[in-house]
Amino acid sequence: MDHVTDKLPKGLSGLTHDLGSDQTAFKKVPWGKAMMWIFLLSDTFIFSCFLISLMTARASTTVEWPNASEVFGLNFFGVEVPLLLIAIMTFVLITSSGTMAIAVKFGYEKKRKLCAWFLLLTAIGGLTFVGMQAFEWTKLIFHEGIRPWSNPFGAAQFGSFFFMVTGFHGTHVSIGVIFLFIMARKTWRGDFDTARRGYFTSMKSNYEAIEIMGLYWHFVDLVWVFIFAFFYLW
Amino acid sequence: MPDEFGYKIEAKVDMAASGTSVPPIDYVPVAERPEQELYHSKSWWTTYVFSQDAKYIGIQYTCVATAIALVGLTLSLLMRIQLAFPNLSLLDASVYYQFITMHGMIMVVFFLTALFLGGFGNLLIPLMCGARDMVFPYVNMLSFWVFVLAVLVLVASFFVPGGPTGAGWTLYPPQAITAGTPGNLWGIVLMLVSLVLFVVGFTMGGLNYVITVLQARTRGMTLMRLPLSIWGIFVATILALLAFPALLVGGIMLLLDAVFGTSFFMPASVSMGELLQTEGGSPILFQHLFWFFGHPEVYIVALPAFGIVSDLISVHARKNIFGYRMMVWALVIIGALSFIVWAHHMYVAGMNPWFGYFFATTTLIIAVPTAIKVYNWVLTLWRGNIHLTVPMLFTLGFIITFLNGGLTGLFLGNVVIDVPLSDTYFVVAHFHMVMGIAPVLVVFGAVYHWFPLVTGRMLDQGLGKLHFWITFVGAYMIYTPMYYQGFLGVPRRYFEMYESSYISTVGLNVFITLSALVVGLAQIIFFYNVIRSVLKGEKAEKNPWKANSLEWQTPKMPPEHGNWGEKLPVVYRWPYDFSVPGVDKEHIPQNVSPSEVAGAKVEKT
Amino acid sequence: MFVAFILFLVVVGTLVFHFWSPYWLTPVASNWGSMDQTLILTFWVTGAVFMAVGLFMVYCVWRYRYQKDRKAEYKPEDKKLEFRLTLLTAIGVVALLAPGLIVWKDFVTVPKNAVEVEVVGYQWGWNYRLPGEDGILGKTDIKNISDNNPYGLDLNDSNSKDDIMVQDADLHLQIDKPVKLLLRSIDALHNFYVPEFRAKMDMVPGMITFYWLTPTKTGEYEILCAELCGTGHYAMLGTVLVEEERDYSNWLAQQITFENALAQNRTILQLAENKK
Amino acid sequence: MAQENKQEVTTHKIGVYLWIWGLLFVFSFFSYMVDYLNFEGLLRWALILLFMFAKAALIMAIFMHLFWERWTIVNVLLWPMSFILVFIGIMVAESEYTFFTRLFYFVVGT
Ligand code: HEA
Ligand code: HEA
Ligand code: CUA
Ligand SMILES: [Cu+2]
Repeated sequence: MDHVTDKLPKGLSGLTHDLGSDQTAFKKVPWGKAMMWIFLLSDTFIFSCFLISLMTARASTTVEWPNASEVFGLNFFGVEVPLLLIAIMTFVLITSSGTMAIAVKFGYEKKRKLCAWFLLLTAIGGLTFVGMQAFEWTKLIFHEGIRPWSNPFGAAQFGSFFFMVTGFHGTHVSIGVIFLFIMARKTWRGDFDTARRGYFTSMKSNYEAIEIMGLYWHFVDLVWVFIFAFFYLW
Repeated sequence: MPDEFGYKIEAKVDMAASGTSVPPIDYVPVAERPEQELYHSKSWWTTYVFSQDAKYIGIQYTCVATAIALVGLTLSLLMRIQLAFPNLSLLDASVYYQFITMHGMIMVVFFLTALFLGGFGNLLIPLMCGARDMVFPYVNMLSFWVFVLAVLVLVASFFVPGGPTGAGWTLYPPQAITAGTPGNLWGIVLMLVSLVLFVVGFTMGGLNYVITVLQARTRGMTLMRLPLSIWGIFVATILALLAFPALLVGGIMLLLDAVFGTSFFMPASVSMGELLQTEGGSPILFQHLFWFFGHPEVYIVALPAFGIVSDLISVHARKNIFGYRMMVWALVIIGALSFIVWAHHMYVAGMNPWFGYFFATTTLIIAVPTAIKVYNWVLTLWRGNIHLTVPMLFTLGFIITFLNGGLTGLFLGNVVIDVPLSDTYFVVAHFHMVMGIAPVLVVFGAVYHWFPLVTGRMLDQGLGKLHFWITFVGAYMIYTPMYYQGFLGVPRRYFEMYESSYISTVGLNVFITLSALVVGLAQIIFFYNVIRSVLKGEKAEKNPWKANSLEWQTPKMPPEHGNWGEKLPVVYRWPYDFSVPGVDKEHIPQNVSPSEVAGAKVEKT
Repeated sequence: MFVAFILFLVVVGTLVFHFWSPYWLTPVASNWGSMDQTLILTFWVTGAVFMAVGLFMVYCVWRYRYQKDRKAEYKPEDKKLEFRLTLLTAIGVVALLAPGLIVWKDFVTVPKNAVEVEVVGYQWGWNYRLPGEDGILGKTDIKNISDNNPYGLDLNDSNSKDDIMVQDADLHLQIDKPVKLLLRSIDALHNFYVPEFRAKMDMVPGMITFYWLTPTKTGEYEILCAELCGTGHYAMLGTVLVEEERDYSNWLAQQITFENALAQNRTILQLAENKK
Repeated sequence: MAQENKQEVTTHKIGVYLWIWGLLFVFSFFSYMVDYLNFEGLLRWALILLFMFAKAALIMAIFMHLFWERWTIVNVLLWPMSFILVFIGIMVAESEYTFFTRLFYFVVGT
C-alpha cells in the first residue's frame, strides 16, 4: 500500500495533484497531526500578534527602554554575567526538544519503553524550564521591583510585555508538561499497542499521538527562539 | 481493505464543455482513509445534551445563536424607539450606549459567526463531504459548551454592577476602561472574558471543520466537487482561525490594562479631571489589532452566506451554478485579501497618513472578486427555470441587498470619500445592508431550505412568503434612508439623533423606526412557522428540492447517526448537474455514476 | 410576475427616492469640494452598476420563471464573458480609485502657508490654542495639566508664552486662509468633525493628529464629535465661525495669551492668599 | 482517530537529531555572543535575525519533520505567514509615525 503513496508526484506537481485529489488534501497525514499543524498555525498568529505589539510599543515609546541584558543578568560568584539564566533556560528547552525528537523517533519504531523514557526526560526538561522561569519571575518581582504596571528601569511596557509574553509561553510549556507526563504513562502502559480507549474521548489511539505531542513541544521551543531574540537580545 | 472502495471509478471527460481535466482519482490508493471510528452515545445525556454527533451540535449551536440573536434584536428595537421618540425617555444615554455595544457584538460574533460556522458548519460539512461525523467529535462537543459558557458570561454582564460595557462593539481604549463610559469596571471585563472564551471554543470547532473538509471527504469527493456552501464555510473558518488570534491578543492586553493597570494601550491621560497613572501606550495599536481581526470577521459572516446562496440559487433555478471555479477562486482570493485591508476602518483614526494609499487600493481590489460572485449569481438565473420558492425569494433579496451594501462599501473604501462619511449613519447603513440584512436573509433562506433535512417536515410556504416580503422590503426601508442621513453628516452612536441645521431628518428617523418595528415583529411569523412545522408540518418527501449534493442522498431523512448507513457514498460529479442535456432526469445527484446516465451529452466532473 | 414586479419596484424605488427626497450633502464650506466630486462620481458609477445588475436580475426572474416544459440551459462556464466582466470591473475600480488617491494626496500634504491651530478635545467639550505672534505652538505634556495650566503647556518652552488660549468658547477661523488643525485629546478618543467642512480626523490621546482645510464660506457651523468617547459623546458639540479678515482680527485681539492667563491666575491666587 | 496502524516507518537515524541539537546550541551560543560582545546597530540586528531564522528553520524542518512532508502541507503552513509580514511592515511604519508625533509635539525626556 505504501509503495503506492510513494509514487505520488513530488514537489509542485505533487501540490496540484494532492489538492486535486479526493479524500485527503494532505497525503499520508493523519487527522490528528493535520489538526495539530493547523492549530499551531493559529497559535503562531497569537504569538506573532504579541511580538508585533511588543515591537510597536517599544518603537513608539519616548521613554528609555530598559537594557535587557542588564536586567536579566545574574550575579555568578561575584561576576555579573548577562543573560546567564536565560542562556541556561534556552539550553534546557533545546535539550528537551532534542529528547522529544528522539522520543518521536522511537514512537515511530514502536519501541514502547524507550519512547516512554524519552518522553519522561522531555517532561522533566520542561518542568525544569518552568521552574527556572518561576525563579526568574520571583527574582524580577522581589529583587528588581519589576511589576506588570511599572518598573524602575524605564518604560512601563517593558514589565507588562515581559510578564505577559513569557507568562503565555510558560502556560504553553506547562500544558505541554502535563500532557507529556500523561503520554509517558500511556506509552509505558502500552495504550498505543493495545489500542486502549481514551478516558474522555473513548477513542482508540496509537503512536501518532507521540508525533502530535512532538509537534506541539517543538513549537513551544520554536516560540522561545523568537522570544529570546526579541525580548532578551533586542 | 473494505470492499466498498472496490469500485472502478468511471469518469468521462469532456474537456471542451468543462475546461477542466478529470482529477486523477483513479490512482490515489484506495482506502487511504479507512472507515471512521464512530462515537456511540450511551445515555440520554450523551445523546441529547453532551452530544458528540455533529448534526446535534449544529442544531444546538443554531438554537443558542438564535436565542441570543433575539436579545440583540430586542435591543435594536429599543434603541430605535429611543432614537425616534426621545420624549418617551425610554433609555438614558449610558443604557443606550450599553445597548448598541451589546447589539453589535451579539449580532456579529455570537449570532452570525456562531450560526454560520457552528450551526451550518456542523450540520452541513460532514453530510456534504460524505463523512460520518466530524473528525474529533469530543472536541466538537467541548467547542459548543465553551460557546455556551461564553454566551452566559456575556449575558451575565447585564446583571453586574454598572451593567454591560458601553464602549461600542469596537471596544476602543482608552474610553473602554476609563470612567465616563458605562460598564468600565465589570462590564468590559466580562465582555473580554466572554470573547476570549468564544475564541477558545471556536478554535476547537474550527479545527474540526477544517480538517474534516481537508482530510475526511469520501471517495471521489475532490475539492473541486465540493458544494460552494462548504467552500464558503471552509474559507471562513480558516479566516477565523487566523484572525481570532488578533482579537485574543488585543483582548488579553485590554484585560490587563483594565484589571492590572498596565499601559499597553493607555497613554498618559486624564480621566474625569484626574491624571491617570498610565504612560506611553498606544490606543492606535489596539485599533490595528482589533481590525486585523475585525475585517476578516466581517467576511467570516459574509463568505458562508456567499456559499450557501450559490447552492440555493442553483438548486431553485434548476441550473448549474455559473462559473463554479471562478466562484471558488473568488472565495479564496477574497479571504486572502481580507487580511491586508484592515486599516480601511481607520482612515480617520489618526494613523500614518500614507497608509491611505495602500489600504484604499487593496480595499477596492476586493470589489473585483466580489463582483465576479455577484455576476455569477445573476448569470445563474439567466436561462434557468426559476422556482420562486421561499429559499429562492430570500436569495433574490440577498442579491439586491448585498449589491446595494457592497457598492456603498466602495464609497467607504475610497479613502477620501470615507473622510466625510466615516462614523456617520452612512456606515451604519452600509454594514447593515451588507451584514445585518444580506447574510440574515441567507440564514432564513437556508433554514427554509434545510428544514426538511433536519426535521423531516416542510415549513409552511405561504407564511414563509409573507415573512420574506415583510422582512426584505421592510429592512430595505430601514437602511436606505440611513445613507441619506449619512450624507448629511449625522454621526452614528449619538444618543440624541443629531439634527442638521441644513435639513431636518426627524421624519426619516420616525420612518426608520417604524419600519424596524414592523420587521422586528414580523419575525414572530417565522418563529410561529418553525414551531408549528416542527410539531405538525407537512411531512417532507426525500430530497424535496431535488438537489444533488450529498446531504440529501442519505439512506434515511433526517439522516441517522453515522449519516450513511452501511456504505459511504462514492462521488462521481460536481453537485450542480441540473438539466443536463441528453438525460431525462432533471438532476443527477453527485453519487450517480456515469454509467447510470449513459445519455449525458456533457459531463462536468 | 408579482415577485419580479416588487423587486423592480425596490430597485427603481431606490433611484426614485434619491431624486425625490430632499436629503443630500450639506453645501460645502471648505476647499474639500473635491471630496464631493469624487463622491458624486462614485455615486453615478455604482448607481449605474446597481441599476444594471438589479434590473438584469429582475428581467431574469420574470423571463425565466418556472414553466413546466422549460429546461434550463446547461452552461458551466463562459470564459470569455467572465474575462470581459472582470476587465470591465477592474476598469471601474481604477476609475473610482485614481481620482480618490489624487484627492488624498492633497489631503495629506499641508500647504506651507497654513497656520496651525490646536484643538484639544476633552470629555466632553472643546478647547483651542492658537500659536500667537511667533507662529509656533509650545510643547505640551499631559502631566503639566493643572487648574493653572489646563492645556498642560510646557512652562520652559519659550514658544508657549504667547500661545493664545480659547477656552470653552467658539473657534473662529479666517476665510480663505488655510489652517492646519492639530488635534489633541487629553482623555479618550474624539473626532473633530464639521459636516460642512467635510474633513474629519480622530484625536488620539498620546499623540497628535492633523488635517488641513481652507474655509471658503463665512458663517457659523456646528462641530460634532464623531468618535464614541463615553456617555457624553452625543453632546460634545461646538461651534466654529468662519469670518472675514476684519472680524477675525477683532476677535483675535480680544483673546488672552498663556502668559497673561498665568499671570491673571497668579494674581487671583495672590489676592486669595492676601485676604487670608 | 483510529488510523490504520500499518503506517510506514518514516524514521531517521538518531544522528540527525543529535546533529540538529548540536547546531541549535551553536546558533544559540552565537546569538548570545552577539549580545555579550556588544555588537551594535545593523550588524547586531542582521546577526540576531540570521541566527533566529536559522534556528527556527532547523526546528521546523527537522524536528517537526516539515522537510519530509509533502508540499501541500508545507505551502499551506507557510503562505499565511505573509499576512504577518504585512502586519509587521505596517506596524513598523505606524510606530515610527507615532514616535515622531510624540517627539515633535510633546515634552520628552523629563
Ligand atoms: C458582511 C459584512 C461586510 C462586508 C461583506 C463588507 C464589504 C465591504 N466593506 Fe464594509 N463594513 C462592515 C461589514 C462589511 N463590509 C462593517 C460591520 C463595518 C463597520 C464596522 C464598525 O465600524 O462598526 C464596515 C465598514 C466599512 C468601512 C469603514 C467605514 C468607516 O468606519 O469609516 C469600509 C471602508 O473602506 C468598508 C468597505 C467595504 C468594502 C469596500 C467592501 C467590499 O467587500 C464590497 C464589495 C462588493 C461590491 C463592490 C458589490 C459587487 C460588485 C459589483 C456588482 C461590481 C461593480 C463594481 C464596480 C463598479 C467597481 N466597510
Ligand atoms: C449582523 C449584524 C447586525 C444585525 C442583524 C443588526 C440588526 C439591526 N440593527 Fe444593528 N448594528 C450592528 C450589527 C447588526 N445590526 C453593529 C455591528 C452595530 C454597531 C454597534 C456599534 O456602533 O458599536 C449596529 C448598530 C446599530 C445602530 C446604530 C446605533 C448608533 O450608532 O447609535 C442601529 C440604529 O438604528 C441599529 C439598528 C438595527 C436594527 C433596527 C436591526 C434589526 O432589527 C433589523 C432587522 C433584523 C432582523 C429581522 C434579523 C433578525 C434575526 C433573527 C431574529 C434571527 C433569526 C434566527 C434564525 C433565522 C435562525 N444597529
Ligand atoms: Cu468626544 Cu465623542
Ligand atoms: Cu472592513
